[in-house]
Amino acid sequence: MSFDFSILVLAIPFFMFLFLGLVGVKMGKKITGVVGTIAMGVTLFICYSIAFTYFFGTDQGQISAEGVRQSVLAYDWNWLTFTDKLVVKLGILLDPISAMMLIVISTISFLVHLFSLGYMSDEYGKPEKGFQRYYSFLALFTFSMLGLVVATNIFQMFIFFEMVGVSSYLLIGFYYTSPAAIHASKKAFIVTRLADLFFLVGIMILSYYTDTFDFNALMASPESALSSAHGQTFMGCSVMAWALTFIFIGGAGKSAMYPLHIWLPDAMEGPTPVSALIHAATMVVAGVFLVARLFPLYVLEQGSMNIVLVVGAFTALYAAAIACVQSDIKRALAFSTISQIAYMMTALAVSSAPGVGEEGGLGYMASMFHLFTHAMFKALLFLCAGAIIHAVHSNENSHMHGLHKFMPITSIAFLIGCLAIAGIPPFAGFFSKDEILVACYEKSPLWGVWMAIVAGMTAFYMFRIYYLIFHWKKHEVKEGHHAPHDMQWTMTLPLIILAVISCVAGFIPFGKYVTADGQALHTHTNWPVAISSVCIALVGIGLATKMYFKENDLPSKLKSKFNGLWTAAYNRFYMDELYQFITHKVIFQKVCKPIAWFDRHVIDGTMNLLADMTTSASFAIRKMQSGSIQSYVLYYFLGAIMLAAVTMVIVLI
Amino acid sequence: MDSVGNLIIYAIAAIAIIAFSILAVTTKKILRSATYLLFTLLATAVIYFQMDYEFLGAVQIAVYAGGIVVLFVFAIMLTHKPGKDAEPLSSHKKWLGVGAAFAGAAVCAGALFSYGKFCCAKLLPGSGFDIKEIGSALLDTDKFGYLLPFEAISILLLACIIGGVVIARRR
Amino acid sequence: MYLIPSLIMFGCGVFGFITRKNMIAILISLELMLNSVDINFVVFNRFLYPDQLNGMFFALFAIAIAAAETAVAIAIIINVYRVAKKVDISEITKLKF
Amino acid sequence: MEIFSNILIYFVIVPLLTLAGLALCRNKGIGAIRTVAVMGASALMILAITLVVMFLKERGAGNNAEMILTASWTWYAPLNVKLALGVDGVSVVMILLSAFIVFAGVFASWKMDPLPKQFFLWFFLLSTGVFGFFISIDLFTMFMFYEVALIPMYLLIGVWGSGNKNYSAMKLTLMLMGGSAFLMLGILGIYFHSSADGNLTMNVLEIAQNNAIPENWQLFLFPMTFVGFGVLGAMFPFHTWSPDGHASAPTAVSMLHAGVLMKLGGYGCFRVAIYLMPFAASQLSWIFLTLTGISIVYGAFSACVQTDLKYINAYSSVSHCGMVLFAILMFNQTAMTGAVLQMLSHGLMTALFFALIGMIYGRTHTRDIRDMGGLMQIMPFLGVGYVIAGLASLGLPGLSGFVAEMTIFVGSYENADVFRRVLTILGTSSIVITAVYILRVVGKLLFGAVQNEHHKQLTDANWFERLSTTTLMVSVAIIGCFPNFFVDIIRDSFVPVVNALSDFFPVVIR
Repeated sequence: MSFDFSILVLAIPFFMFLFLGLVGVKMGKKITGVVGTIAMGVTLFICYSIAFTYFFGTDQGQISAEGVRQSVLAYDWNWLTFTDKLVVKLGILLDPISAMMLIVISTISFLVHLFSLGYMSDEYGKPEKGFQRYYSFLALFTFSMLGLVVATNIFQMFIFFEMVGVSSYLLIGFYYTSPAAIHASKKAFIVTRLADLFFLVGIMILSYYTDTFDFNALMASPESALSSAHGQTFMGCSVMAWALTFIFIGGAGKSAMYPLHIWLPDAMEGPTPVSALIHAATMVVAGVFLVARLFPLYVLEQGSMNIVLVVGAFTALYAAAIACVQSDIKRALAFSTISQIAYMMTALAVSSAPGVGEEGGLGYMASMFHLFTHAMFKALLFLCAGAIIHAVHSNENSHMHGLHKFMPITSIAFLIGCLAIAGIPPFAGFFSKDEILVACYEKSPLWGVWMAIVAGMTAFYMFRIYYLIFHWKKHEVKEGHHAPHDMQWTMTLPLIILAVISCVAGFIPFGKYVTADGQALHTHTNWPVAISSVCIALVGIGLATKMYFKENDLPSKLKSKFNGLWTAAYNRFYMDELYQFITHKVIFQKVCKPIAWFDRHVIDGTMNLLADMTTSASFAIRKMQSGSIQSYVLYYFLGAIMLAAVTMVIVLI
Repeated sequence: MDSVGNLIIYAIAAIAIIAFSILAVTTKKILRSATYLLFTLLATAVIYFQMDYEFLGAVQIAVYAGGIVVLFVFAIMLTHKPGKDAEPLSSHKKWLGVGAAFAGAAVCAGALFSYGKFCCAKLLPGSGFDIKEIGSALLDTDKFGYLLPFEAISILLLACIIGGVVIARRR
Repeated sequence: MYLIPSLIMFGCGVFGFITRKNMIAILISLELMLNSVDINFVVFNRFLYPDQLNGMFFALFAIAIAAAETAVAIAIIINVYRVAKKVDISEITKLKF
Repeated sequence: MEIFSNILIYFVIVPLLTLAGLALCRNKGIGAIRTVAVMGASALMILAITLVVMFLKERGAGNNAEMILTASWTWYAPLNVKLALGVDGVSVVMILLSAFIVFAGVFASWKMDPLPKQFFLWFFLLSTGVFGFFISIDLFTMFMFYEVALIPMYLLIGVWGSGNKNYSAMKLTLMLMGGSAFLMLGILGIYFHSSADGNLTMNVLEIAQNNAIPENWQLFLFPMTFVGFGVLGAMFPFHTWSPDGHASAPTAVSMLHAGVLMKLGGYGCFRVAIYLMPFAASQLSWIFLTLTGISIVYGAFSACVQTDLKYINAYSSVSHCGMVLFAILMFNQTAMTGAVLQMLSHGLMTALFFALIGMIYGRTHTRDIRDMGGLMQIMPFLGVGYVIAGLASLGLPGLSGFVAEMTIFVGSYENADVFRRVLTILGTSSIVITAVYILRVVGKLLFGAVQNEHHKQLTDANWFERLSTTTLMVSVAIIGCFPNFFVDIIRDSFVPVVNALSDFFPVVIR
């Protein structure tokens, strides 16, 4: 079995995008949804078979003679020629991380397709307005995301970075009549666009010195790729450090690293399944994926790597702090996502080059592992949140409380998700988080402690959310509303599947398959780290149980005690206000308006002044045309005399 | 100048031309102005005669003095009440006119005297064209034949007649 | 020598044309100028090329054209007079529009 | 005559025949007028496609001449003025672009009122000029067609425009005429120095071959020609005709003007100014690079605060056309290819924008975005079209804008010159600003609640409006999806000019 059919992975979603978008309106809503879901199921199947072939097959060239797992170039099609050397190709590159990402994306995308059949309908099962559009956009997003992970070169990655940005924009703004959704979609797009700008500049610098976009060419000999810019510095740093830092900023935008994280919480204005798919599991890890892709380069450029580390570690703590106080469950989950992605970033940054020391490349593996498990349990949490929101028609946890009795399946699924993210064995999160902590301690105990604290906070805020939704006090059913209940099978089935995966994913021998250098990495549990991290998580859970399991006034007491801190965290440390200030007050008012004014009054004014001068000059000359023959004759005669005189003078002299 | 008589005639004609032209443009009464014009034209005819262009002199007298001046007189009669003076000239305009006239005259005189040749050139003995020769030249199509301008002039005159009739016709 | 009266006559014509307000007087000045030019033609012919008749014919045609032109001009003047009841050029400036 | 066996001449003859056909129509016979116009436009499109096929065939057959399909007919021997025809890859794609936009423009002005016949007459006269400009390689002929394309603009805006149309028409015409005055000087200067041995010529190829323009003259003539064409290419600070002109012009005229006419500027800058005077180009490029760099950012920032749809688009045109000139001045093959792609892309998507704006304006009778909102619910087709145009403009991969901009940026960065690289990075920032203003408009105009109750009764696009916009949308998508097809046509056309420049400038020919 060869990889020729892998093109279908991109072709099917893209075709579905066009098909559902153009023909869907004519087809009826239910059918559109079903067709979209089935097509996604086919894609899922193909992705699984590709991954299976890649990891377990042996005859497709993916295992080199030395037993090293290497990448396979399934397709490479010249798309756009820049120069003889710089050619943008579109293709499919299969290697451990892209194969893993194929599984993640197709699984979650399929489950979200399925879940949306119920979620995007009203209580009587009638699909909402724009149902076809929704499925069409989902297909577009899936296409873009799959294209991103199989990118053969950095420019293809950039192209699909843009594409996922746009599809995310379209999906966040799905409810386009709501101002909040428009605003959020705009914000998401512009912030990620700003990051993409840096990405682009980074690509330009990198490709200028290395003369290639290809990952394979770059990875084949990262040292020589970097040494082509040897000695070139810009403002004191080597150009490669600049390039890689810029590329990291691009990834940071998509992955919502501080300070470019502000779009992600707002992006929760989109439909919840979309949040599960894009803003929890797939698109937001694109930045991590990007850094992982270029990992061999980053390892060589420790300056850039340190920036990644600092940003990642800071974001992890920062977002976790905010997540502790949010009242909107989706926002809280969003900050949790930011924190977890920062975890993966940090893991990448603390990783040393594979083969260096005992634990070389551990961070890389751990990061990818966490990416995988996190995608599963975060999608689970979001889909649960979706089910809850669908049931109570609100995002605020004050409208929920005590739902455990009404929605038992959802409640258990959510609990599994919480346990997984908190890192309690044997759930998936424990294993990946444990590897990350080990890698951090390897780097420096400082980072290990730091990340352990974040892990504790994670456990705390996740259980806070859980208790506030499902316990705390009895649920009050408002008059005229149905009592909340578990949803139909299309919505509960994805929850169950994801819950099962979250339970067992940790036992996948990840190190055997997904490593930085293709050689299996044998991990062993680092007991001190594992035990301490579980303890910290248990402390967090215990604290949350104490504060939020039953209704009591402890939280409000604490709130009034640390009022300043609480308010600041609740308002996300005023980052949004800062951005608002910069964009509106500075850029809009102090740059755009003056420029527009300058254009209309100075530049245009100059042109109008010229015109006015011409007009007044002609008015002045107009007086000469008096209509009096005699004055005309006089002018004529004087002119003639002058000419004659001049001629005479010339002739005589 | 071959003879004193000629010289005297020339002097009289020249003085008449100068004097009457000045009078023609300065007099207050328009009818007098026309009369002075008549005298100027007659004096011009004298000069033509003196240069042996008898035919031209005759035409000058017949067409100009006889035709055009009469036309002027009629026009004046039609448009002026008798005895009414022209209004005095505004002084700046007068000086403007004088200036322009003198400037023009000065330039021309400059040109004239710088060549100096014509100031006192001898009148060559004319070959004495007779009227027959003029007539045949006028209707000749050879070199120095003037049939084409002659015809053009006749068409022009015709056009003038028609134009004059159309313009002056009472609507 | 013959050109001197012609020159003065031309100057008078210019002066008259520019200063007079009566249209007929302007026409008279115009005739003066034409006449002086005629003299010039004839003189140049007589003194430079006595064997040919070019200048004379030019003067001849000029006289003819002057006659025609005067006739038309006077027709126009009379017409203007009929419409505007005046022959004063400084008051008839509407033709510029 | 021999010249009639050349396909190129028909690009002038067909519009002229259409003119004649239109002249035969009755004033009120709208059906006949439309038929003739559609026939003319379709014939042009077929011709253009045929030309592309012929071009590919010739190139495929190994004809590597700089210009192919050349023909020449002397029409004024004393000055050696010829009707010299010839195309290279750049002109071929520009002709293709023009044909598409003329086609879409005819449908966009389907319901032209009043005086439809006269409108189409001027419209086709304008297209005659545009096509004539692109097919000719003789400076005089080029200039003549250039003027032919400019003059109808005045009447088209002055008669069929809206708003402050007299002012705009006057301003546009005068500024462009001012530009062509410079151009005239430049062309005459080039002509009088076109040859060292006294055989003066107007033929671009021959002038380039002779390479006889003295360096001090080049320094004088280059700014003349570049500014002359730059005015039409909306180069800062000579761009102010563009917002007013576009705002007042009728839909099809805006389309043709922004879509094609502004490209004449970029094309001329490359074909005349840089190609013929490489020395001065290399010496003076920094001035114009700075100006065009300002254009890019400045236009984008200006567009952010406008409230009139057409003004927004006009300023975005300033930004995008600035990018064209910017890339041309980068003096390498890739950036220049990017410039042509950008011309194509900008031409199509601006035409699309103006068509949609015209259609929206025709319904709502306002172009102020503050008075509109939620139009997506009322006219979904136009809304989707607007979003697609917007996404193309802000550079979504798969649509044309991305391809063009990326080629420009990557190409520009491939310069050894630090000044150019820094400018490139500054220019790159426009992609963010573009996103800001595009999304602002899309958000205010299409999304949200319906602002004006009267708008609820409005209808979506008619069949001809759909045809017009779909043509453009499909073209935008085709360029975006299969850019290499166009790159292959365009790329090699820049070899001569880059070679000429490489004598004076460390060009990276890669």
